[in-house]
Amino acid sequence: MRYHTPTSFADAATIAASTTGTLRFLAGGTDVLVQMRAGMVQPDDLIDLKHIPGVDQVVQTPDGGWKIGIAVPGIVLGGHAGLVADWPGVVEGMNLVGSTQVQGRATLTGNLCNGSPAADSVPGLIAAGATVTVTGPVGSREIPVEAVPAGPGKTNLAKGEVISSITLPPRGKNGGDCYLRFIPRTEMDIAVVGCAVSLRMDGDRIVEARVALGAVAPTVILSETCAKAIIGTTLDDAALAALTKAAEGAAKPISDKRGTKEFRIEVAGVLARRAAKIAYDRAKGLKA
Amino acid sequence: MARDDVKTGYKLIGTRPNRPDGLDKVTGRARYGADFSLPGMLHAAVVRSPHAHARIVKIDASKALALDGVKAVVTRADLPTGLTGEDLNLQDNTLAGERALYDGHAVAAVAATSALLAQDAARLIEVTYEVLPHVTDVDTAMAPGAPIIREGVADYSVPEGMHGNVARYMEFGHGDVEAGFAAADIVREHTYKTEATHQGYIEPHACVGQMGEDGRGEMWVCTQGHWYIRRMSAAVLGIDAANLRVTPSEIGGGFGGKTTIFMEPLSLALSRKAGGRPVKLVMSRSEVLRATGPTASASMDVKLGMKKDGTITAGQVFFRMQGGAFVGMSPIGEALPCAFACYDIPALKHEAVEVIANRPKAAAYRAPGSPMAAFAVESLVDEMCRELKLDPIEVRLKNGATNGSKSSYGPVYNVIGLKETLEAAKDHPNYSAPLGPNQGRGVASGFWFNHGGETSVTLAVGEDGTATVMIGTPDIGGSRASIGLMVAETLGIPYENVRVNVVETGALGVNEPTHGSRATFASGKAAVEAARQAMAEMCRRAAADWGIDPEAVEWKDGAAHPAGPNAGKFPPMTIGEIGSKMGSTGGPISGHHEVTAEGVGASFGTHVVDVEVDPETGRTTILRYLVVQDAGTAIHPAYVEGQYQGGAAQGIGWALNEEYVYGADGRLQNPIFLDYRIPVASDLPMIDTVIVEVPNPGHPYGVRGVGETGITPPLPAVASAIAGATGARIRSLPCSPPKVLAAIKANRA
Amino acid sequence: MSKIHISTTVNGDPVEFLADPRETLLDALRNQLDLTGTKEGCGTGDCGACSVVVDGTLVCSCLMLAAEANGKTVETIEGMAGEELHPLQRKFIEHAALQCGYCTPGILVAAKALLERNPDPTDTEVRYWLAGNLCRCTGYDKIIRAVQDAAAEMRGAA
Amino acid sequence: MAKVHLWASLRRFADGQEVVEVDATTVGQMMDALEKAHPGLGPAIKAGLSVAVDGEVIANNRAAPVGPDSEVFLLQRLKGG
Repeated sequence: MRYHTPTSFADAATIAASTTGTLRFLAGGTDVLVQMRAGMVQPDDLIDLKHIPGVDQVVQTPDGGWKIGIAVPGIVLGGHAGLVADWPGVVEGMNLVGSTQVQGRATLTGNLCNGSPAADSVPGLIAAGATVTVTGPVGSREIPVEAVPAGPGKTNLAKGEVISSITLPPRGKNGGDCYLRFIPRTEMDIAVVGCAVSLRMDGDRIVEARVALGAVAPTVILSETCAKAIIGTTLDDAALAALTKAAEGAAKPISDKRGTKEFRIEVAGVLARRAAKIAYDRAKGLKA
Repeated sequence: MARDDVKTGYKLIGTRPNRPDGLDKVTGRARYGADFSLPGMLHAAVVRSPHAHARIVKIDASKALALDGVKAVVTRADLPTGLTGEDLNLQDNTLAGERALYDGHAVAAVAATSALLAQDAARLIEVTYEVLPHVTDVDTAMAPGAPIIREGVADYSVPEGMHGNVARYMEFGHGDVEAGFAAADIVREHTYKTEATHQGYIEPHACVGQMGEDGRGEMWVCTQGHWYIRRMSAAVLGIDAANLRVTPSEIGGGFGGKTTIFMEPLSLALSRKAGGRPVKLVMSRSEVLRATGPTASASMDVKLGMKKDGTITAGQVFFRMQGGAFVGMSPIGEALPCAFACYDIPALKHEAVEVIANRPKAAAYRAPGSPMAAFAVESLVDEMCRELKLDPIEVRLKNGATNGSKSSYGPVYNVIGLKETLEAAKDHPNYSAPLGPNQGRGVASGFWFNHGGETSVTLAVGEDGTATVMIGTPDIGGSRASIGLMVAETLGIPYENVRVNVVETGALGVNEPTHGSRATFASGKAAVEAARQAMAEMCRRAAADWGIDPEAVEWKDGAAHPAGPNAGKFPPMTIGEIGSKMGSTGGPISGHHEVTAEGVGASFGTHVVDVEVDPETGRTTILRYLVVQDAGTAIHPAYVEGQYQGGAAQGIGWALNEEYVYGADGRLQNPIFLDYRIPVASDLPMIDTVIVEVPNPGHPYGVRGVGETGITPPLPAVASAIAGATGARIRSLPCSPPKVLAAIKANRA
Repeated sequence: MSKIHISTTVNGDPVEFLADPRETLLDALRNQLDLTGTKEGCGTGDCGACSVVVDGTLVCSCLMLAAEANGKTVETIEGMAGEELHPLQRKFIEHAALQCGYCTPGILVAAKALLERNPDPTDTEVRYWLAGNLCRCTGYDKIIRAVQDAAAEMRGAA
Repeated sequence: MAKVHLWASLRRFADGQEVVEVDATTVGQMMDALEKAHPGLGPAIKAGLSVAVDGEVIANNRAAPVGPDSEVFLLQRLKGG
């Protein structure tokens, strides 16, 4: 295995484009090293992106959003007061990934590129409307987060392409988000179901909403029907019931070692309801 | 109430001094199985079957051997033939013969100059398989038409006409069961299932083996019993046990799973083929989960008769237990006697079959068989208590075994503490704590026989009056401290002046492993006897010095004293004085005791657990947990509490989330701690403990052994608490959220 | 397969070694530097037995390549005690917070990192911080007590 | 004669008897006499048996005494984790 330490994304893309065997990028390494240890992946080339300047930075964009470097670990996001204030749902999703130790290494970008439908940080990013910058041999492009995963373990990135940053939009006023997941233990599990809700209020009424469901389909789902169920409402019982039904309808899960299809469908509704309430309270400035 | 506060007349027993190995263990200096390295050492890797059942057509290692740095490959063809019985079982499991019998079954091993190279080489060993039909579930294996996995391995006990996957059969009982059921007000009957779980010790199996051209070898290994490792490895390799010297490392947990061999002989076989270079073999976690001893999975029918006042009139069980693809590995012989061990019931019938399936060779796991049996019987007792609106502790007090009761399996209980644990549980504040919505309380009792076993201990008095004790039972949870306390108490010297060492196979007679809750009981008992021998010899030395009869000398407070006024007036001669001049008074002073330790005291415990269940997701949270158990005497109460708490935590894991999940392809789907979900710190509350002390008359200090019983009650107690919280009874472990949610919904409908 | 030259500081000492590019920091610590106090329990970041601190951050050394440690500072269990034991180490012995002791180095390293961030954690905070450190022997009860007792002593409130 | 109780599934190796009377003064003699009288019990005895003599469990000691009126129960050899 060749271990590369490029100092720019352009170089990283060039190396990636030139490889012929199995290639992996290394950010936090919390997935790649596990796969190597298990013998699932034996990379011929491993490109460590952490020598590229700026990858460990979180910076505010001119419009008030946030640009997050691809090697910023969860523990740094969790300790970033500005980010936590704007996007608590995004941060809590990331902070649910693995242990304290894993938080010291794991990154949003890695969690996204691992391509797992159960990735805890992805629903929050999608609900937030986050985008990623993709750098390839011939330049960069900006795509929404939901366009990255292609199915379990797969992404839509082309050969030679690498994500060079994640951008969260400006939170703006009267917004709130939340991510909840269901796991059998209290920690250390892969989500059986995950749900993120991001919304904006006008007074007591929801005027914008995005709802993302994890672990209930081959990729994280951005559900229009869930959003429609609560937009224009005060999140009263009828709206919550409609949201529950919409989430159950949107979920298209399978049964596997972590949960049954029926269980996932039902819990998708439960989590959507609970996450919406928390996001609603956060948008209203209530502590939750 | 800890024993510290109880007046016993003991100076040291019941105190909580620091353990002697504590310093090494908090500084990283303690050496575990994988921490040994030797000059010239090679590293090994094992090739494992990806199939649940397959004929091994061909093994081609030529590509692996062609790599620079690869020094040896071993397959079954390198092992001797002609073994029988359990020796053959061990050899068959060490390396597959004609067939791979489970996902993860070892097929070949390779040694190379680095671990990474050995893993590369293992991937280059080409094995051609012919896949055969498989079965992994215990009930499916018993179904008509199930593939017969091991034709002809059934032992003498199986009557003609039983299913071809039945390997052993057992039946016993007493009284007229039918009359008992007829006398009952209600008779209930259900089937309960438990999935296989793994001991889950955090240290993977590891060893370094070295074996030269002369057939003599050495091994450093993490094990609960190095004489077992020696005997089993020698048998598998066809060498004499005396040619093998086995040194135990510190051990990172065992819980029964390190009482046997899995891959250890391979390090020796590879070493021999690699010209005698030492070979280190360390399992990965997935190898541990796929190929080392899980416990059995069980399917159990239970029938009970109860009168309205709670009197149990009769009981009947039929257990089906699967212990892998090898005969003799399921704990039916333990589970059946444990089933009703807590009760005194006039009529009982016990029946069980061992079922062969394509799963790894089961090993002992903490009170083997007892947790499953308790789940079945204690769950049904609880169901009937709820139906009749009876207090579960009162019902157990009414029917519980007590001193002089004839046990459900034959012997008469001597002095036991079951009722004391029930009374203490009833009096504990947890039992009357108020419960909120969606909360429930479960109670269950549990039993373990405890074990004595082959034991050999030597004690040597030092020139400065200290004592060195050589024991053969590896210290997993503080037994060096407890044995040191007993020896110091016996000799009347400070705890700090006693050093207890776990020594290698060349230094003592044969010892059974640290299993069956026996280390503090049996090695402790033998150490006390050895100390008494040394004391007698020191009294003789003092007598000779004083010129009086040895009978006229007594030992107390660490010194020889003239016994009574007629013996003469001499100042006490301390162990230090005697030790300092032992060279001139007859030579070194030591004591030695070896015995198959009898006199074990049966162990009983009662647990009370409160849970809260999320009615929308079926997720269970443990709110409070209480363990009450009879220790006999708690030598070092902190480590007794630790055993109670650890057993409870393992039982909670078994009850809630731990399980072996096999796919339709017969492969283990969760061989990783991510998905084999043992409890993490945030899953548990503090675990309250009450140490009941009903001393065991069969031990000089009343020890019963405390290691195993604690894992038994949590399975039924948690399920019963969930039933209390939700009204839904889970009869198939684990009580995982999907199952609990489905049961809640079914109950509502 | 060519090896990579690594210069790093481990427990305050400068060290250099050659690493296979696939070699984890855990394997390098154990096999190249003879620092066997850091343990492997899973190799997948699920058990925490290999916990170390790299440039001030608590990580699993099994989830990091040795090559990534180049130029960094690494702290392991072997560096925890000075002339005296760290209060956590002492309290773990006193409270019988270890049985087999295999998870102990990782838990001590993790607990020390916690108390440096949060000198007065609640029991729940300790439990969640240590959720990635599996212990199969103790049921965690005595571990939590030992951490809290050490924290109290370190705050001078003991 | 000591009365040796066979567990139910052993009885078919002893002509269906539940209790076999044996002349023995030790556990070892008792086992040998049992096997001699009922060779079908051989495999069970070889697989390892413990006994309870007058209520007391003798895990593994051929020298343990058996009285002329002793009641003996055969048990599976037990160990543990």
